[in-house]
Amino acid sequence: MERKLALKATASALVLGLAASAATAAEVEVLHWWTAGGEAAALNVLKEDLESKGVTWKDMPVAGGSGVEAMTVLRARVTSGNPPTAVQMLGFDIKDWAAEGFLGDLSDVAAAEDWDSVVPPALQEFSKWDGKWIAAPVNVHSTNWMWINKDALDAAGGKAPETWEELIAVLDAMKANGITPLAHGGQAWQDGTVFDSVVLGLGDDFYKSAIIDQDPEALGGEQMVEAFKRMEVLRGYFDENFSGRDWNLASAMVINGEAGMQAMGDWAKGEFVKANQVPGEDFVCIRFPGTQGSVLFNSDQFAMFDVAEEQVEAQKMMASAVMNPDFQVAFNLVKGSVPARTDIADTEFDACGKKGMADLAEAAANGTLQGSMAHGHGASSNIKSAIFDVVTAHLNGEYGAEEAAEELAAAVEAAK
Amino acid sequence: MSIPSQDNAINAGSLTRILIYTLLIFFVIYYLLPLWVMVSNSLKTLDEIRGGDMLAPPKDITFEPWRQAWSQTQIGVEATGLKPYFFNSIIMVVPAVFLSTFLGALNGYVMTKWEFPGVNLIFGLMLLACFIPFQIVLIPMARILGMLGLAGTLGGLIMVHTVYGLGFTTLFFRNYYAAFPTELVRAAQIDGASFFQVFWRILIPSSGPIIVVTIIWQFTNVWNDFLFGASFSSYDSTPITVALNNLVNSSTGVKEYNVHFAGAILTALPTLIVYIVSGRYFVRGLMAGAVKG
Amino acid sequence: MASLTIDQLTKSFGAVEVLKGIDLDIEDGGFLVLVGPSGCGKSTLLNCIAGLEKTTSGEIRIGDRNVEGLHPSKRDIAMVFQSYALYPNMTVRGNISFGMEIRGVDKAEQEKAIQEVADILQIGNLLDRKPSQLSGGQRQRVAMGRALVRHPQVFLFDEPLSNLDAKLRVDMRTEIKRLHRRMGTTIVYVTHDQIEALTLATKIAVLEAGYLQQAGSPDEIYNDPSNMFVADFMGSPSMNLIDGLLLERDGGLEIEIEGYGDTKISLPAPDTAEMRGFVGKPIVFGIRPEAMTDPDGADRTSPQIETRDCFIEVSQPAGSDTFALTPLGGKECIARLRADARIELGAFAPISFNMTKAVFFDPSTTNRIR
Amino acid sequence: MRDRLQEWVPRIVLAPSFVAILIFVYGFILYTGWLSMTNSRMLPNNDFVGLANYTKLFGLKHWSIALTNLAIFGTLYIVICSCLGLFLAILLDQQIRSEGFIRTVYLYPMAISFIVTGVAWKWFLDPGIGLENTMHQWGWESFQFNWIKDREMAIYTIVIAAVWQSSGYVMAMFLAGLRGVDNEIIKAAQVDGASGVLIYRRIIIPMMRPVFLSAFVVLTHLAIKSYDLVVAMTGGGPGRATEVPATFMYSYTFTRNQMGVGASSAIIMLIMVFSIVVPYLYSEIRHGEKNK
Repeated sequence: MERKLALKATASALVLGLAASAATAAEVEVLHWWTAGGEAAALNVLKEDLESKGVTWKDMPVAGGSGVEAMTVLRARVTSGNPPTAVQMLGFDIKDWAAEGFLGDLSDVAAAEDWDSVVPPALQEFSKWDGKWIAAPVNVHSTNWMWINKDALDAAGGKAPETWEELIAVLDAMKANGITPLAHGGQAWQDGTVFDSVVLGLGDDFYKSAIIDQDPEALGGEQMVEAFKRMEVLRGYFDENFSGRDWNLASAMVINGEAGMQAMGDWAKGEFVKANQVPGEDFVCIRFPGTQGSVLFNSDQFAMFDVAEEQVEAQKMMASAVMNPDFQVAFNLVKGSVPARTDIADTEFDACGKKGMADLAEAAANGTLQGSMAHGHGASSNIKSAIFDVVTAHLNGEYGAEEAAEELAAAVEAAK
Repeated sequence: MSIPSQDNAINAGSLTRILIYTLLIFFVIYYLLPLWVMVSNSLKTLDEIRGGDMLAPPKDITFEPWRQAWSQTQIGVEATGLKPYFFNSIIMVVPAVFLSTFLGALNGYVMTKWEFPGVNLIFGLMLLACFIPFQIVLIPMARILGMLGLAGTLGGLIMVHTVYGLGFTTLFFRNYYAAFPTELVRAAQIDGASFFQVFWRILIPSSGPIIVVTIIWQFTNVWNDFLFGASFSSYDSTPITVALNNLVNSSTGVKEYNVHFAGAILTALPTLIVYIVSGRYFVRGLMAGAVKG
Repeated sequence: MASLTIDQLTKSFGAVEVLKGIDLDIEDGGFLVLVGPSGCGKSTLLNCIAGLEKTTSGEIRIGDRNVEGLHPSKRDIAMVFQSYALYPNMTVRGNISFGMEIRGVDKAEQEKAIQEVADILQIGNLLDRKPSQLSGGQRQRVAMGRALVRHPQVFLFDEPLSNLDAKLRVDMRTEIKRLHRRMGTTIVYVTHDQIEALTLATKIAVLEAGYLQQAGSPDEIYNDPSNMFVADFMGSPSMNLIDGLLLERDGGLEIEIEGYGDTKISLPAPDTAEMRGFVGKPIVFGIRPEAMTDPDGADRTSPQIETRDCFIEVSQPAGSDTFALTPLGGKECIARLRADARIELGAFAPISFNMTKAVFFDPSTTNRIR
Repeated sequence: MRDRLQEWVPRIVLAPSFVAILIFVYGFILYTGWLSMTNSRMLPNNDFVGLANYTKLFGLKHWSIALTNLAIFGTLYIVICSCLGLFLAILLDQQIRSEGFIRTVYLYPMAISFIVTGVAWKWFLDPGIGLENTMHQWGWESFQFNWIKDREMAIYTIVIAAVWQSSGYVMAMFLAGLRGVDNEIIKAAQVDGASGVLIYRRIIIPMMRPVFLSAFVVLTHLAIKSYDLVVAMTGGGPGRATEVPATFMYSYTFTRNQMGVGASSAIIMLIMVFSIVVPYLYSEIRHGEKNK
């Protein structure tokens, strides 16, 4: 504890020192992993908005493993007493940093702009700590989507599956048609994304008790065995070369008809759109069969660090700009996600986007909006990694279903 | 340090020579394959890459990906390409290589020509430092940089690279200077040369080969470093490897492989040039001391 | 120019003592040669004088100045190394002028000094070459030039000729001697070659195992060695050291030596008080090959020539002389005969012993008995 | 006075490097040792837990996989690189035309970071788009090369790429060593009637001992730092089949918020490395002493 105080003391001393040298310019330093292509360009909207208000944007992009590298860099920055102003973060990471006492307080901006009533409570869970706003949510991604090649679907009967059984029927039909039914990339987080959906398909309550509450009985129980069995079934529809494949290559397989469908979050839409595909005509987006009405989300937020007095003003301006409806629309149109605010009109969004926003609002209202484990909103990262270990090992044939369920319960217990 | 003679060759029949050349060419292909994959794909359009044979040469050569990677592609919020980061790396690498080489030379000089009790222990400790995995130094290093006020500065980054380069540079120079005639140092001392005069006037002018080896080694390591560059740089000192990683490893978004490969080659270009230009001196330099353990 | 005095000098490397209390001096303008087998400490002693090694205890004075702790460059010395130690990256001119440059001598004066030594050593045409372009002899000259140009009080030479071939070595030896004459500077010269020592020195110091065995003029060292080591080490072929028995006979002393087979020869020994202490005991009889000759070749000025029949086993004609091997005291001894002395192998022949040159040693301590 | 100062100059010159190494290497190792006995999670803390992290570490299947992989990888990598390096050096030493070109080709992989070549290797080894696919397109339908997707074989693909990267450097070291061999020895052997192969086997290769040792140092150094390579090529997969201690340490320290366990794995790794390297260094330094 003493050490942490000392750390913070050096931190603030340093920030003060830095600020003193550049006191005139209001500036924000932003650490994020939207490093390339469209999403980085979308972030530029925010940058330009802030610069028009006289705030300099210092960009610190660090790509790799959905924020893994960025979090490492963040540790180094915080340890050196030189934290960035704002950091792109996912779910439990925000809570962890808040618990360590490194985050700032946005409550007055939030109160002024009434964030409490426009951001779904499930998101607020991660944007607030101890009743104070600590982060500004940018978007909501939903992870329990299925992306289907329209032609392949038509050849397999034409009806989008809505239940597990229907899904299997379609997959079998696709297999009979000589294509890879399910495109998948064997990376831990992709395995986890599918696993999330499969678990959710066995019931919202089961997802909650197993993943969110980490109830050992649910983790090691019958239903979990069933979930692992379903994973094995799905595994049978992958092609041989799935392991290590990047998700966008899997999407490409669906786009060019090599594969029938892919279970992936809403960001996959960007790949389809980029390949000049039209939702509803060339491809179909549905909820993962059996999870209709439920939404697994992950939300990118800008967590605001506790910085020196001089920087706070700029920091708050940035938070406000992030929550600006125009930015939320502009950014999410590019990103494929939906705005974190639920009070935004869906006119500019396409079919999948509209569906996403409607689903989000509905799920938020029904209480079926839950955090995605695979994307850091279901469990803290040590537990997430423990689950990944088991899911990936099982998917690669290290364990049978029963054994995997036992392992899962044990691994989560060990990681707690 | 004599001129390399090639009389070691064993006289052999022409059949053997054909076999030798076949093997050599086979390995040339093995070593060039990845480079070929990168170069040929960097000259293709994205459509051609998606549709086609990875090993095939490009059908319509386009330099667009190269232009993109150098000056136009989106890296972070700014569409600057790799260009500014390239110069960041240069500004970082040159002083880091110079400093670590210089200190290594001085250390080697002291350790061989001015021995004092315990010098071998110090050498052993420095050599062991070559084997420390960099991941473990990240957090404590960040704290020290913070305490020194060097966090996120170019100076901090240069210091880190210099410190972790010292083990190898000292090893290289020590082995080289161990074979350097001590009588020369003595003669210079009698001539009145001071510690540093001996170093500058007598040792350094004769250290060409080992300086080449050390610079190649250090340049390669510092230029290619990602971990320190990502952790200790700041928005205006980000080295090119971090930028390349940002380009190549962005988690979501469309992957423009041709631009990635072009960027990758651009990133590797300085080290490649260093190897090609000084390759001749490299083996000579290794001969002159570095291989002597 | 100055004298050099070494007083109770010791030097240790860690626990190993390599110089064990050396007392030595050379007068101003003298030529001191340190000689001894390799590992005897002679080079270490030279390095101590130069200040390249720190002494452990004792004192070194150049003139009347104690140089203890002084940097080599301030001792007013110059040194020529075995490997010449020419700076490979500089030209001959640069090598010679480097020291002056360090001392800040002005350009014109440097050039004058360079020309001067270049004339002395006849290396004027080599000044712009690099050491790698020179022959061994030329490098040697440049190395000396670099030393000469300093006009030091003491020159130090560390086996300067050992890397040259035999002919060049003889030439350079003469050259060094000539230089010494001309400059008159005090020289300390290390070699393991006793001929070099004898030809060059005004004073020779023989070292062995860290001890100074004997110091003295070449004549003293050669003719009057103080122990068996010095006797054996100096001279080529080296002195015959023959085991014998000292007996008293007819009131005088006699040494009895085993010859070929069962034969014995006896030679008179000087009758001194010290010698008398060894009567009836084994003793070593030392005599140089040139004091064992054929009777016609014997030194006629010597008052004491003893001729004995010795068995000749082998003869080695060597141009000007013929060496004959004869067994005495259980060892092969060498006699130096005239080139045209007629000897028959495998037979006895008369050999004349010049007993004024004979020396005697105590075999248990190896010291001289006078 | 100045002469006394001169005596201290060497120590003063060496001091900054020595102090830097002492703090930045050994200080940090001690610090890591301390961390490994604390309950540090996301950030370091001082909550002492004794050896609990080590107990936990050795209970993890992950860790035993990582150790096994390092053993396989390290051994194969060092052995193959040394042998291939020597072999290529011998071939190149046969008065080869355009030796300079070939040498540069062999050497260049060392110049390139794995962030760069990892993608190319990944492609090349991927059966769907890489070598296997190409062979199929060229008409060799039965050709199969899917090691990177195979849990048993994936670690060997890492070896292939790693060997690709550093064997050229080792080759250069051996080439330098071969060029340094005294010709007279070889001539003497030829006069003795020894054949080419025999000369290499009995005379030249044994003389390469110091080169083997230098290569060993460099290769060990690189093997420990094999982090980039694994991350770029397989990310530790398929499953966790190519996890190595470096990736293990990184993920536990930085992404799993179990810094204490990460630190303990780092300490174990250091102990392993030092136990291999220290005896060698010791003998080398002692050897050097004797030669003086």
